[in-house]
Amino acid sequence: MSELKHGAVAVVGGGIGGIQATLDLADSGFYVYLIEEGPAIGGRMAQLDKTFPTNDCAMCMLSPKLVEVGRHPNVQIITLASVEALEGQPGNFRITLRQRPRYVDITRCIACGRCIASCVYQDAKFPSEFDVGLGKRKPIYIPFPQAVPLAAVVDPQTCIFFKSGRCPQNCLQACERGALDFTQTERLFSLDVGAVILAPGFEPYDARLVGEYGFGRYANVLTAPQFERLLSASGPTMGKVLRPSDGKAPKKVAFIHCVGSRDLRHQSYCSAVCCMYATKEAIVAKEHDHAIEPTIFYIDLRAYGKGFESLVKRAREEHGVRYVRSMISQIIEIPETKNLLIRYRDDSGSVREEEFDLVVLAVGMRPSTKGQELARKLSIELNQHSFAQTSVFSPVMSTREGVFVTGAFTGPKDIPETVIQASAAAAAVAALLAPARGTRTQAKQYPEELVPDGSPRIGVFVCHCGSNIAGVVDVKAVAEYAKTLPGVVHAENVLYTCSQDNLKHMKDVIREKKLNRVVVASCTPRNLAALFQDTIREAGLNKFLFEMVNIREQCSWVHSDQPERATEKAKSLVRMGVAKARELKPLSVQSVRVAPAALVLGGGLSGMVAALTLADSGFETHLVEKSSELWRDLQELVCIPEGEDVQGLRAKLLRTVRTHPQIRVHTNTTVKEISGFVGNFSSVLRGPQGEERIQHGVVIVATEAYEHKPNEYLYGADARVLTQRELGRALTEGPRVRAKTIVMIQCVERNEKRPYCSRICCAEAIKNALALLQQDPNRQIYVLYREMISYSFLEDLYRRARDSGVIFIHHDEQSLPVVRKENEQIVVTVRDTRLRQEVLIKPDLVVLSTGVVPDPYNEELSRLLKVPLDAQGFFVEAHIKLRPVDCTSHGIFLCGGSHAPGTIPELIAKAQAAAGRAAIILSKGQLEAGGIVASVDQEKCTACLTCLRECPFGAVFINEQGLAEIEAVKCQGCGICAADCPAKAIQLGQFEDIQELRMLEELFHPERMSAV
Amino acid sequence: MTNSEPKIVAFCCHYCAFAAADLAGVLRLKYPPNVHIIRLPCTGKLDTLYILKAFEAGADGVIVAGCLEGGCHFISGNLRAKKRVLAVKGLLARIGIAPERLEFFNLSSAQGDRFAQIAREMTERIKSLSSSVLTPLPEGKG
Amino acid sequence: MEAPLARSLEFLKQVEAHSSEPVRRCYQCDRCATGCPMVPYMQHAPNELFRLIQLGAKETVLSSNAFWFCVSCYTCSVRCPNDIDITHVMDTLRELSLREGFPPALPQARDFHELFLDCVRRSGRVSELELMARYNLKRRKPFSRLALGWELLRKGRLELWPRRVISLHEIFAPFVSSPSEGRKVEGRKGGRSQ
Amino acid sequence: MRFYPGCTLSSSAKPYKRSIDWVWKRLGIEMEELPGWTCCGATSAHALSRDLAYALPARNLALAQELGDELIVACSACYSRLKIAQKALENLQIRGRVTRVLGQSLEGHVQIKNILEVLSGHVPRIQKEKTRALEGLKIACYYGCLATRIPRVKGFDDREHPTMMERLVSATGATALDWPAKTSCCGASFSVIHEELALKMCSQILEMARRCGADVIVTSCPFCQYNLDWAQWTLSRQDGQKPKIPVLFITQLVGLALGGSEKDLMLNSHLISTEKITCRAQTAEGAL
Ligand SMILES: Cc1cc2nc3c(=O)[nH]c(=O)nc-3n(C[C@H](O)[C@H](O)[C@H](O)COP(=O)(O)OP(=O)(O)OC[C@H]3O[C@@H](n4cnc5c(N)ncnc54)[C@H](O)[C@@H]3O)c2cc1C
Ligand SMILES: Cc1cc2nc3c(=O)[nH]c(=O)nc-3n(C[C@H](O)[C@H](O)[C@H](O)COP(=O)(O)OP(=O)(O)OC[C@H]3O[C@@H](n4cnc5c(N)ncnc54)[C@H](O)[C@@H]3O)c2cc1C
Ligand code: SF4
Ligand code: SF4
Ligand code: SF4
Ligand code: SF4
Ligand code: SF4
Ligand code: SF4
Ligand code: SF4
Ligand code: SF4
Repeated sequence: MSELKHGAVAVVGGGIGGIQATLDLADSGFYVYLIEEGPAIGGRMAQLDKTFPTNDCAMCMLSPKLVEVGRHPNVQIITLASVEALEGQPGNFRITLRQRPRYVDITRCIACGRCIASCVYQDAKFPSEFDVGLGKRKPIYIPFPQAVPLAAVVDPQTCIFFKSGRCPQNCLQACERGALDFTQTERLFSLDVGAVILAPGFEPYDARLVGEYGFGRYANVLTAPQFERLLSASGPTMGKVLRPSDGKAPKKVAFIHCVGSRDLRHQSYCSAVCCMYATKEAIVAKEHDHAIEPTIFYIDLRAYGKGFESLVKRAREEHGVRYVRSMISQIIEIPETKNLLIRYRDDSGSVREEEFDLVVLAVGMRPSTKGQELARKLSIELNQHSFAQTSVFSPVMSTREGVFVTGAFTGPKDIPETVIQASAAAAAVAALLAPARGTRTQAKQYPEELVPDGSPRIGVFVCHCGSNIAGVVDVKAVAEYAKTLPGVVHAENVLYTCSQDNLKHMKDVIREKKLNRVVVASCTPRNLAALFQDTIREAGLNKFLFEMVNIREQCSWVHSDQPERATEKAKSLVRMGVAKARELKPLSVQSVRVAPAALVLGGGLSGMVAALTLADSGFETHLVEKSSELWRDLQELVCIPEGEDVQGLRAKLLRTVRTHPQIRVHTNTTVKEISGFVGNFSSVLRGPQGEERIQHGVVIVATEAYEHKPNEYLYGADARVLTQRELGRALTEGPRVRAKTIVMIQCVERNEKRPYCSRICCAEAIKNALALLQQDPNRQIYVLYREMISYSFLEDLYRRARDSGVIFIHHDEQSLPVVRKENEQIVVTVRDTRLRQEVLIKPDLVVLSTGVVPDPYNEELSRLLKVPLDAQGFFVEAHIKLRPVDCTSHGIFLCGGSHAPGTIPELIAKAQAAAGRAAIILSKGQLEAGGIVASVDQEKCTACLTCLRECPFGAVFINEQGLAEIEAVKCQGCGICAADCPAKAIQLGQFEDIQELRMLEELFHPERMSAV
Repeated sequence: MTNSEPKIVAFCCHYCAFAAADLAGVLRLKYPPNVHIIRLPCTGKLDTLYILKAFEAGADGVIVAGCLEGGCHFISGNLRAKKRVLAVKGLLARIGIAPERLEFFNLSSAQGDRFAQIAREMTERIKSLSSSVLTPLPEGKG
Repeated sequence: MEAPLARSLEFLKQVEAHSSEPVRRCYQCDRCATGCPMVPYMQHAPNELFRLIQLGAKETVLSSNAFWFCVSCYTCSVRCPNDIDITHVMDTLRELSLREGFPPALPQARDFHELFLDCVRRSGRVSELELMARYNLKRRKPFSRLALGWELLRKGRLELWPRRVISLHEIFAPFVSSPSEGRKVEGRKGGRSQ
Repeated sequence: MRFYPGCTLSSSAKPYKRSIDWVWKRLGIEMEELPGWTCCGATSAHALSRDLAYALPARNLALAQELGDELIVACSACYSRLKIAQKALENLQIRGRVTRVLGQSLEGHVQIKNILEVLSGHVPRIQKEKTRALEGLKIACYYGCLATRIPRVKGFDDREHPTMMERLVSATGATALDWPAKTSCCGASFSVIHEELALKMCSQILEMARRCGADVIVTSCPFCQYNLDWAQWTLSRQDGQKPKIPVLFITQLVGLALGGSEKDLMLNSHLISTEKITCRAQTAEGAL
């Protein structure tokens, strides 16, 4: 193998998985080609309305990421592209792409939509992919309002020009930017990359194949992805829940689970997300329209992830969502009303018929066809369900070296799991390509910053945006008016401010006229502010001496019916912008050196994986374990999926960790003290050799979770009652288990105090049961459960257990099993919900699945690290969806059982992800601090500690003088402290009080214009 | 005021309400031009002083719009802001300004439609109040 | 009802052996019950029978009326996510129940089927007229459906003289005996113990 | 092509047989009756004896296998039993047991086809050669439960939403309704042993057809035809009022379109009068 390694990476698939992997890699010194089949990135998440378990807006979370990828200097997005071939070896691949023409030059298109409005098709006629067929689009369209790249695209399948060659091409004429180019052709080209990450995601199961539910025939039967669009405020009905048949608001809405999943006629595995998204959709529907009465029909309610259980509880208790444990055989459409008749069984066992106004099918996830094609082209193997083949111990590695896989392509999973895997894949790539880090990225060079001297010299650029602004607002008048404002030394109209020639012109004007502030009145700052800031920086100005006024989205586009008033408003907005600009100050950004080492707390599986990933990426890592041995826990863990050799893995992992030159293992050691902040922590370790102080840039918490020790069911009182782990130990080391009849009880002592699902015990019970039957197939094993949590491919294992004769009996949360002793015979009774009757079992052995509790030691750790625990004692992540392994405090990362319980592959991915996230910081060498951050005026601070209390990020500390001070590196710039400070001692850069107040004054009293 | 439309200031969080206002534009929704948006990094930055200043300077109404509950980019800024708005409402009542002139809204960045609706509703609401910002003190109302 | 005691898997194995269907695989989703048109008349919905079979409650299962009320519409079978041919299991249970001497919940159904098969045995095909006549006699209601019979006859929809194709005695011999010879399995074999 | 008529086609389903013969002749389709065929065992063999339920169809399959590879079946129950047995015989154990009884090898493969499959191959001709336009006639196609629901066997049409008959109906110019009860069970196996339940099941189907505005129901199954016909006849003797929907065999409808007479197609043999259709067909003749 050649030694050459490329510092560039190809990420295939622009869903949330691909996006996260891209950002992680681009932030840690690699150049990324993000290859997307469709016309825009965003994937399925972009189509969602809200997301469980927090039910926050999908687009609010995703859109900033889209923008970030879109303008990242180390990322090139290649849309409408597919992979043709991959040659070479890890570190040195050549990837060949085929890119379909867009017929629109994205560097020119400004997404004004004029082409669309003037297309010969007066009405949108073709089903919109984004709205899953519920909405319509034209042959030329913008995929969705927040799309990145934000540009029109022509669909040659429906465009008349391509179909018949005879179209007046109104679109072409309408475009003022000359962005349309019907001569574009398909392009075949190759790129050199060191590694490849595949994230082609999933497809919803085709509900048409489940004929008994009438999807495609019954107007009011929708799929869940369609319902997401119906709920979305930017969807086809603007977020109103309306029936397709008659546009009326439905009252009774049914959700049917497992459509196409857990079904040998369709897909045998569980799709892992539909239980939760149905609950989410039911709540959101109810929030949209109180009259809606949602009913959910299900088999098992798989609420196994962090925060899931409480969402279901809220749905039940606060929103009145009705849950019915009964599957639906078929739907009948009532001919007159187009209502839908459903037969189900109620709690008493009677079959009932009920009419619903709307039915939503919770369709499962299947591997995308495009993904399967990709796998074929790249010769990577797929598993029996056609998802990417991975192994338990390397959950993000494909069967081809140097090619990694992530997200829903590896199996059904939700967004947090996808994000974790994406970070894990990025970490694995970073480790593989460590020597090439930084070889393909370039730091931009800027001229020395001029120090603004004296009074403001403001330049105002008023954009026409073709006719987008100028068609409504009298931009000339606005520019003329701007010239009259105090401090303005230059004002002009520009046709397209964002065009390359204008940017150059802007720099010239700044230099010529010695401008020291710039105001651009154009479109939203959310998209282009960074571009303009960069431009003025190139001209030697501090990038914070810039203000952007939105006269397009928030003026011309919403007031096109009142052009005069729109012009007036544009003037007011410019006046406010200029007022703020007069008060702008340059803000400095300092570089802070990063201590290039990591501290990993906890030497279990997670800790070891995290340490190895970091060490392989070239960073010194301290692995701290409080007990005498690494990965003790595993000795009790026998049965893991598909019987892989865990002990073998353990031995190998131990060897690698112990001999790795970059890892220092500290056993019998605890942390006594941690101080400092991201990039510069200083900790004292207390070990057998006494105390030692280490410097490190990041912390990874990888502490454990324990099996809960119960008090019920004769545990401790009778030797024939064991926990699953104890059984596991007995199965491997102890004398042969003799019992013939065995009862396993799930969710033991899962109650108000421990209300969450521990995620792993159902699978553990299944595996232990199979192991028991392997020893003696004539055993009788009864598993008493509330919900079988065998999500994703574990469903196959669950079926295998049933096929082997294990009998699973469901009971309600209200009627828990009873275990008692009758003359030395153990007797278990349980009320079988299906029989609606008590069942009696006389076992020789009772095994309790008691679930997982966090390490009590977490509390101390939480105090040391100043990071919060949740009510159950697990660590809280920064954002449950998008930053699942980050802590709210910068520089601290979470993995292992103590963050949330998980199976071995899940925990490995999480450990790699935490390491990858940590490596981003370490790889930088320097951290930028400052800019839009808060600072305390020491003169004014009265040490009331309000800011200390209110800062959500722990950025405030009390200095030697006893006064508040803010750690710029930690401050996120929210301004909460500034608003709360009673002494008005805190100011937030770029949003200082004086700046805000000046804007208010000038909005209403232009005549009072302060003579500054 | 010469203009018949009441003047309204909308303090919008960069991550949600401001983005929603952008979306309203992208969707070409219409709302009265009397609503002027001031962008904040988070409604948590909203100083009660700004609200008072807005009224003092001549605003007829003030909208404060932050993320949905639980959706704040900075964890709790919107909750803080809501508290402050409630407090200021109390204050307004005491100094004789109808507290209805100030309102806190939660919305997501996907709710362009809702933003336009809020702008319209607030305009209507304020029009229906007496034309002067200063209303008689509660006692005077009888 | 007394709590059924979870017993051995013997009965489960017996049903599975006779039907070649994986009764154990059922995960109690209820689809068979919610799709079955006859479930309101059944003492046990198909999945309840399955659970009882899993628990070894042979007596309860074989004396249930459920399989007698099954109309063999195959709705349950084609909708079962675990790919169990439930209808066939219902047939199996009916056969086992008769074989073990449990009184049929719908004796007329048993009679009808026996007479039907007897027709086939003797002549290779079924004559509807003959079958109806013998059935009415057997049910001791010789004149029921007279009006209908007349109407059908009048419209030319009954064949008066059955054609005898072939005797199928050899094929039948191993499986079912003629009603005139008495039931092949008489009385209860092995009593009611489970 | 060998034809397996099944027992009912010579008695209660005579009109089916007649109309098949007429239409086949009209379209020039060659089809010979399977010589020596015997009853498939429906509806009783499977109710009492597992192996008999395989052996009876197997005997016919054995006959067919010697004569050619296609066996056309008209009755849904026969079709279902033959298909089920054929599938079961893939199991070597079952095949062993059945072979022993029959004393015949069952190695060959017979392609069992539903009569609808044959007929639908002639849709373009029906469309072209029809002499009567049945425009405006609203028809509910009723497949019943057995025709499409054969476990683990890919049937001749979509299991939940078959459309073959609809295509035939459209070819005749009549309107095929989309209605939700087309594969519901009519309870035919209970019409003798439990009249009351069978009536109940039929009325639900009839009610749905009525609500969807059906003028006629067409079916391809003798049991379905008889049962729905009989149920309406019986019910009308009880209440005497509900509008009655004639229930035709699909071949009768196709025959009508192709110019068959009432007598050719035995349209006068139904319990519920088919007068309203024959009248219409006559007027349509003039119109065409
Ligand atoms: C109805 C519904 C609701 C849901 N709700 C939630 C929720 O509330 N919370 C939650 O956590 N999860 C939810 N999910 C799950 C969530 O959508 C997925 O976890 C997530 O989208 C997976 O992301 P991904 O990046 O792996 O795949 P995707 O989002 O599928 O993205 C894959 C991307 O790759 C592109 N692509 C595909 N093939 C190729 C190729 N060959 N070359 C180039 N590009 C390619 C696709 O165009 C797409 O852009 C929901 C799912 C559904 C169906
Ligand atoms: C009851 C139970 C059953 C499970 N069954 C399965 C199963 O069948 N299949 C499966 O795939 N997964 C299973 N898991 C989940 C999981 O895969 C394993 O538990 C896995 O070994 C956990 O690895 P870990 O690194 O997260 O935690 P651990 O292996 O527990 O490692 C944590 C380590 O941190 C140390 N530590 C804790 N606090 C500190 C501190 N402050 N300073 C220094 N060191 C500290 C501890 O001593 C420990 O060695 C199960 C988990 C539990 C609890
Ligand atoms: S070429 Fe014609 S059909 Fe195609 S997008 Fe332009 S105007 Fe529309
Ligand atoms: S008219 Fe031109 S600039 Fe506007 S969206 Fe269309 S292609 Fe883009
Ligand atoms: S059990 Fe699995 S497949 Fe079924 S709805 Fe829940 S998550 Fe989806
Ligand atoms: S900068 Fe001007 S031209 Fe460019 S998109 Fe914004 S408004 Fe349009
Ligand atoms: S046993 Fe464990 S995994 Fe299963 S439902 Fe209960 S807590 Fe969840
Ligand atoms: S601005 Fe926000 S993050 Fe920064 S110190 Fe103040 S409260 Fe903390
Ligand atoms: S449909 Fe199948 S899996 Fe579901 S309850 Fe019935 S037998 Fe069991
Ligand atoms: S075949 Fe029998 S058990 Fe199954 S749905 Fe039909 S009547 Fe019910």
